[in-house]
Amino acid sequence: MSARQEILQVHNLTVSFSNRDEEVIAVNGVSFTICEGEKLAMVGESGSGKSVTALSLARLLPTPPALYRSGQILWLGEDVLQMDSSRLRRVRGKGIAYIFQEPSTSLNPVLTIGFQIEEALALHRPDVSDRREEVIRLLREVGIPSPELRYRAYPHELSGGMQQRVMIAMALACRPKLLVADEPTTALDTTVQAQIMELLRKITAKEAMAVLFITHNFGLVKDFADRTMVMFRGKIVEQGPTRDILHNPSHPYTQALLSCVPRLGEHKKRLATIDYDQLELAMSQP
Amino acid sequence: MSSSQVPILEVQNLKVYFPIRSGLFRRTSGWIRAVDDVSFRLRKGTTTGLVGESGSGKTTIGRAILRLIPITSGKIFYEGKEIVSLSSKEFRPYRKKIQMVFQDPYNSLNPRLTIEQTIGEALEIHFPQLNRRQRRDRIAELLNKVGLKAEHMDRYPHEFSGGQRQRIGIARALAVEPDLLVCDEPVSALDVSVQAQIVNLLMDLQAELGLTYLFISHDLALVEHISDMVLVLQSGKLVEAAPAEEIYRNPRHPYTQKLLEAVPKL
Amino acid sequence: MRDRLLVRFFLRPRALTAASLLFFLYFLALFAPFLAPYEPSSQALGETFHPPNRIFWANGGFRVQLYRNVDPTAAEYRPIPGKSVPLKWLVHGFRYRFLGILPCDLHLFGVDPPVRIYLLGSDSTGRDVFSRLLYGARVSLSIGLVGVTLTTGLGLLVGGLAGYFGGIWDSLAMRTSELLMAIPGLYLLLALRAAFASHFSSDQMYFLILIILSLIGWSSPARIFRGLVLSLREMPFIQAARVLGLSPWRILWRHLLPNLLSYLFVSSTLSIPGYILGEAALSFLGIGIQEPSASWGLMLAQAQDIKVFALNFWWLLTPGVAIALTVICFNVLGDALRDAVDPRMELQTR
Amino acid sequence: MMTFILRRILALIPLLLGVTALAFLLMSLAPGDFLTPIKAQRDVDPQYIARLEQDFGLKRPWYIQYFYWLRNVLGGDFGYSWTYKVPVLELLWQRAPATVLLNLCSLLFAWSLAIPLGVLSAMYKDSWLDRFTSFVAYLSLSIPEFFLGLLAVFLAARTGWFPIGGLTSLEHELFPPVLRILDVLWHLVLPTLALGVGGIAGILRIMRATVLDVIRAEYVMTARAKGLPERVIFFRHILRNAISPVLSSIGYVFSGLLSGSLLVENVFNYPGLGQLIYSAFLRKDQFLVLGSIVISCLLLVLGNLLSDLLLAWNDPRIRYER
Amino acid sequence: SPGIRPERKACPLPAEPEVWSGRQGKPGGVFVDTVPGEPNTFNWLVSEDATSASFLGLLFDGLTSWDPVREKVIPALARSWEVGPDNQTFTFHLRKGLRWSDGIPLTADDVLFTFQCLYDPRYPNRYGLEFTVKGKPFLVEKVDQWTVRIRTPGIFAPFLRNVGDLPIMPRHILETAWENGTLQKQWTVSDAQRHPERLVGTGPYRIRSYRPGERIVLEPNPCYWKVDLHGVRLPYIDFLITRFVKDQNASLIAFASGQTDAESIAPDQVGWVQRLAPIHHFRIYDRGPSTSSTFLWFNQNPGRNKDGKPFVDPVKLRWFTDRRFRQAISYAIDREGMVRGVLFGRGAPLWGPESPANTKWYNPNVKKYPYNPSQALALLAEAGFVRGDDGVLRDSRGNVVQFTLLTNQENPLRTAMATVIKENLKAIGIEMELQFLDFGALVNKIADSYDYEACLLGLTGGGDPADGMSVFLSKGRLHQWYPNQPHPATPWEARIDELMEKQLSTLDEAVRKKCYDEVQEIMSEELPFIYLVTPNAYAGLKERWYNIDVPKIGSIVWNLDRLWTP
Ligand SMILES: Nc1ncnc2c1ncn2[C@@H]1O[C@H](COP(=O)(O)OP(=O)(O)OP(=O)(O)O)[C@@H](O)[C@H]1O
Ligand SMILES: Nc1ncnc2c1ncn2[C@@H]1O[C@H](COP(=O)(O)OP(=O)(O)OP(=O)(O)O)[C@@H](O)[C@H]1O
Ligand SMILES: [Mg+2]
Ligand SMILES: [Mg+2]
Repeated sequence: MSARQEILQVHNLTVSFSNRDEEVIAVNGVSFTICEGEKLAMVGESGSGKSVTALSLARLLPTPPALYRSGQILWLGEDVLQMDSSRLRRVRGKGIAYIFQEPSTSLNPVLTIGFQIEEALALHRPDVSDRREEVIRLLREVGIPSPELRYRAYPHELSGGMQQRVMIAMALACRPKLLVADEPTTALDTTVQAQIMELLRKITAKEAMAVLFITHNFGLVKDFADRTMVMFRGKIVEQGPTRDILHNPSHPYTQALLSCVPRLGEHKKRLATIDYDQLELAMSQP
Repeated sequence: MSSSQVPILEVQNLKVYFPIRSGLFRRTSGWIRAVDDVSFRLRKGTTTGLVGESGSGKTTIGRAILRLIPITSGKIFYEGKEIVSLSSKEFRPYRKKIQMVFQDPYNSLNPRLTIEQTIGEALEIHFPQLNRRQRRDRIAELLNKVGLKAEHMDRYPHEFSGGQRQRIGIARALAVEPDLLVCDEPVSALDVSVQAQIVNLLMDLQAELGLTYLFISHDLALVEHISDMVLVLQSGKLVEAAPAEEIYRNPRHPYTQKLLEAVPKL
Repeated sequence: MRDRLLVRFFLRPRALTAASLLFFLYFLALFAPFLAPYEPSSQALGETFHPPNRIFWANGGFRVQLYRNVDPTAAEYRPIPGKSVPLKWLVHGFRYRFLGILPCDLHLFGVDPPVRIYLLGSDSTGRDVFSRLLYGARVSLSIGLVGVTLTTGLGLLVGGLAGYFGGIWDSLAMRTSELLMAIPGLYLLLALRAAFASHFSSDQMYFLILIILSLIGWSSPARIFRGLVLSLREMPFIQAARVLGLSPWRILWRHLLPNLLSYLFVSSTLSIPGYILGEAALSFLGIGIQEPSASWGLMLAQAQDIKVFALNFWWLLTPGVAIALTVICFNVLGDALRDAVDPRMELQTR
Repeated sequence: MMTFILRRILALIPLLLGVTALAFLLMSLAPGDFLTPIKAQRDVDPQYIARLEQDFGLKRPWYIQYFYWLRNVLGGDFGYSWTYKVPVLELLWQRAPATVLLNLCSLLFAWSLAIPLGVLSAMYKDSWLDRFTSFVAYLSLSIPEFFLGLLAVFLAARTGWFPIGGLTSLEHELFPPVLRILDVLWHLVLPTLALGVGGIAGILRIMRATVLDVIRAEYVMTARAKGLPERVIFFRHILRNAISPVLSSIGYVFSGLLSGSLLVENVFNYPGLGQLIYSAFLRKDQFLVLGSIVISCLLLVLGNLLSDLLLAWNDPRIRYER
Repeated sequence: SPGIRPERKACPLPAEPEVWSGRQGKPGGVFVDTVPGEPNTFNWLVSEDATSASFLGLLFDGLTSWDPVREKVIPALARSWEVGPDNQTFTFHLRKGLRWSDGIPLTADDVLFTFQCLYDPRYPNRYGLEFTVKGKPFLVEKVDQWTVRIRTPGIFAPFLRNVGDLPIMPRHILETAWENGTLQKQWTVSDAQRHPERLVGTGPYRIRSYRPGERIVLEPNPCYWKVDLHGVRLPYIDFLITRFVKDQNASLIAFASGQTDAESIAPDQVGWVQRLAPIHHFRIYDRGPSTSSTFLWFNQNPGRNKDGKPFVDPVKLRWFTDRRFRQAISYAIDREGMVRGVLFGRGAPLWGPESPANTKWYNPNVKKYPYNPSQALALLAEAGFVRGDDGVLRDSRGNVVQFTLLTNQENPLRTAMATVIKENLKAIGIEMELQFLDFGALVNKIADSYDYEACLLGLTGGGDPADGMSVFLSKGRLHQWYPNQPHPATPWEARIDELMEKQLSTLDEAVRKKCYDEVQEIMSEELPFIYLVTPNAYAGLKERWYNIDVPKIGSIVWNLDRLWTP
């Protein structure tokens, strides 16, 4: 693992939001790295700062209200937070591509999916001569049946699972080095979720893409990620190989969180819950 | 749970169709068969899980039982009494017995009413004999029961987190002392940790009050945790109904198998 | 929630300014008889189109410059050098009822008759524009409030019931509103007024106009409220109320209405200017409030005479300033309210 | 789509019946009729008046008059204007182009100013530009349009920079074609301004609000994440989504065509429908009034249809079935 | 001015042209003026409004014409005429060689045709009163190609003047339409727009083009029957452009900014327009008092409506029918103040039906009621009214004196006067309500339902006493205070009836004048109409025009056929 090249290094990133009078720190001194082709998962409860961290990587948060308080985000050695807009645009899409949680709102409703993919293609791979052909190829690759017809379809004409496939195709169109998937399956059915995860696994393997996979579903983490980070209240409380985190969680929060996940095969059993007072107590005395 | 008990609710050949209108005169040109010939029984004091993928008709069944939508055909018996044919006035007493917990904790409480008003309203209707003091006491008791504090009574919904709101929703349903609770994906919008709290709460309440649940969810692992019986729904049709242990150990219908396979395992 | 809303709202300096200005204007209207030196209909045929008197400070008191009419055929006035009278406070003048109850003849300021003081000049029959402006404020400022109350009330009733109960009532209400919207509003107004005006005296005309405006106006709020109710009706908390067995009326009253209130409030504020401008437009066409009553619209309509511009009787345009000011204030207020309540709230066009 | 349009047109029939019946009723309620002014002239033979009353059918109850009118309309005959003794349709047809021209111009003017300004003030929310435009919007909302018109007329009269009314110069017929067009445009400037200014504020506000909304949308984030330049994001992704509410306002514009520009046409002595219909109303020239009401209903429905079609064209999610 | 000139096609001059002997001018020039509203038709049979009439005057001529400056009947299509000894037979001699504007000769047949149309029962028209005596039509016969004889069934004073009002119509154009019953649908505005050449007339101008809603352009009639001393055919003006404007205000703006050539100016506007005269080179003529009158009357109709309810509250009717009450009101009204305030000092109080402008018929000896509130109160006291300590006037039975005054809302001067009257009456303790209605509703009340108390209205006067028949006769339609009386209600009304009938049936001007003088005196004594003020009339005209001859009454540019500009 260490032999691989590190494409992204995040040092001590702190992001806050200012709302008129008060300032909320959403991400507090986060540091991590991602290597080429690595599949990294980020878990944590709702509001723990996962999305904010992810969006910060390509400086996608609108800057008021967000504020990058401190830290560095080194993309191939260059600080994203200091880039001018043209350099930044080259990082976005071509360097880091995104898939969001809600596919129905992430696609522009008034443009055909073909056009939206082609747009990315035209921007980042101008050398492709027959773009339409390439888009259809991509659509086929993500498993959309009869892509020639779907090329002209509008997002609302597709089901949620299809829409998410289109999002993946769009990300693929740029051939990014890093794919950030922010809860890509939360809005979907379990059966569809399984299909999408399968697709992601297949494609990242083929293209040798690094993936930052955000979720709160440990089941998916287990099957997908090489490495896992656990976020809690804006901080990364634990990170390491997925296997270790799942089977040997060292941090009390990770332990607590894992315990309240319902598992198959446990019939009529009370679920464990997190007692935050105890958790804080445990965290204050390492 | 012994199977000899009388079913508290029996649904026979329930059909709920929604018309598809089209053409010049908006004629009904077809039907969405949201629920198509579904029959099942709920036994008193047990939890029945209702699973199926999105759009399979789970919510529709729940709403049909509560008469929130008109049904196309079929019969529903509550403790042996047919309730579909009742007028809305005759149905009133059953409103006290069947209650519902909604999926979306953010929209299921009226933002303009305090918690006291929200829950008090239910009491006013079904326990008109209570005076204001008694009502407040009862509300405090209910809040305690769902793990909230009495002083939360005078607050407005937006002052609570999602999990807390879901508890209020449960308290409101419990206020009328129902026998049957239809829970339409009560925890889908919540975080795993909060989800665990709510599920535990529901199980505790069942133990304490002997409630019957129809628990709608698409999380099979969760359903396994809480249910005695599981009903599997596919595009409006009931494809499998069996005791929970049975279904998870030995799914018979291919659709059930597919659903189970898709659950990511830890 | 409500108090936070108010705080959020009053934190905006613009909104605060607008609110206090409006408060001030309504105050003026309420105390018009006390503040006005003359009755709004009191004429001075020898002093038509008198310019505003200059007021200056001398020997420890305000003094009012006097003018002479040098050319009656063009209403040209020149100050008479060295001639002035003292401005007096709390003088006795025409009789009126203070706040509509107490008989009284005290006025904030004035000069000794036969000299008259024109703070904002005089009009074509020598009436004091300032006094008329104050009295006119009563019409113009109240027509908005009352009109909006009537229209929104009617719209809420029709739209709310149509939306909640649906079915035949819904179709009936919506067809009626379409009918009203299909006839060009101005013409409907003309026709209604022509049909009923001859039974009313000019004082009653105010109410007639109000009733006509709201008869025409209810349809668009009704449609909006219907839409809102339709979407609210499907909200889980309304469903929950139904599951609890609440009666439809109670649901309407306790659950739907309060949730419409903020919209109601904002949209009312934003549509008040429409009434003020509507009255002005009606008066412009000669079918609004009538002489000798005063309203800003009527005064402005009378100032449309080209000689007002040509002879620089600028003071006759002050009602225009008053209208603009009020309308701006209401708009600022409405926008601020909307931002405070829900910035995404659907906007209405004029 | 055809069924959609057809349905709209079918829905028009009861509407037209209702509206025209209401119009007849109201006109009969109002005291006086077309002949009233003639009655006030001093050298008119009373027998003559009686004869005219007979001829015009004014002595019949309104519903009978309405019935006859309806029967004629079904035969394609909208009746004669009593004032002008000319078929109503001919009269309306003659005046319509000028009104449509004026309204189109003011729409164009209002849109071409309000849309960019609304967008800019949303993009640079709370900047001085935003403050300034909102101030201008408030101002334009608060000046009655007839008053604006009067100011404009006075300005024109004072300076001579613009003609003070009408649609063409006296020498219009003698001009070469290019000059003729310029002449008409020249005459349109002030009425367009007076009519358009009021519309700016409304559209500007809508535009600003929707752009603020759209800017926050996730697909804009997606577009940005693709690395698209801001300009492209703006024109391709924001504008088209934000324009929908403005398109839906077209419906109102059309329905307001007849009465909306009345005040302005009045002030500028503009040879459009507004003046014609207004005076027909005052004179109780029944058939002209009814004809114009029918036209205005048609315009309303047409406008709504147009805006629905435009909306559907702009936004594929909106289907015709509704 | 455009390079285009109208084609003054060489149509041969009539053998007997009217030779105009004034200052000779030179052809050319464009004359621009305005009219409020738009013509409704160019067919005199159906024409009702003033705007249409003003165009008909330019496009058509009658047998005679009226010179408003010299106030006499002058020859027109008829070069001369004779009156028979019975004072009922008139023989008109048409000018030889007259031609219609399309070049076709005009003969006695056209005159006969015109009368034929006039009396045709298929074509009801408003000329009934002007061309009948006691309901009987005139007898019209053709003597020869150039001579027409007309007999009136009785002596008819205004005959010669009325004949001038009747435009002679071209038989060759309209006969077919007359035959097939479509005469009323001829010569509509749309004919004028599409086929101006079909509107064939004898007047000084013909239609060149017509843009609806904007303007009408007239050009000289190439066959006109007037020439100047040098044999140049009139009119001189190349193009006569009339712009349609919404109202007086718009018209005035156009004139004051130098865009039109002529304008009549209201007294309150003179002040500022005068200032622009040097810039735009126009002159404002003071024509003295105008003929338009404003008056107020009380409803004295004792009748009852269909439900048996009296039109006027009997208590009030008692006041209104009391002459002293009416005189008191007249004394209480400050006419001087109205003139000073409302009319900018440019007007005069009016005491009787005719204003001084009508020099021929005006009677200066009518009774006058200068502003005098105490005189008013004295008269009221005499009539039993009492003014209490609270300042309120009550009648002898203790009824508070109050009533509602109607007027039409379209006229700002009138509404201003109404407010003045309200203030004036307040000063003597009478509370008067005002109600402003649109003209239609107002006329409905005063002419149909009689459901009103008092009304303020005006009439443009200035004509012949014959024009006032419907007003003064007790059975008249416009005898507003109590119209259509079966029998005269009062002795003085009976006397007026008698005088009016008498003046109508004599051709002796002196007798007529005497009768009418007495009518005026009775009116001012009895005050059924309380006359208020008459504004002065002003006319603005561009200085570049010559041969201007401004009359006291009527259109300022009545002689458009000889205006010219260097
Ligand atoms: N635009 C914003 N303005 C203010 N606060 C924000 C904004 N966006 C996020 N936050 C705050 O930042 C914190 C982290 O939010 P974030 O969206 O990263 O959570 P998350 O871990 O992605 O949660 P979830 O699992 O629900 O998506 C939250 O407390 C949230 O309230
Ligand atoms: N009011 C309605 N009108 C028309 N069709 C409806 C209506 N309500 C539901 N349906 C249709 O009925 C079917 C079943 O819907 P239902 O909401 O019961 O599904 P569900 O199983 O609850 O799905 P989810 O898991 O997404 O909540 C769907 O196809 C839906 O489109
Ligand atoms: Mg997130
Ligand atoms: Mg559901």
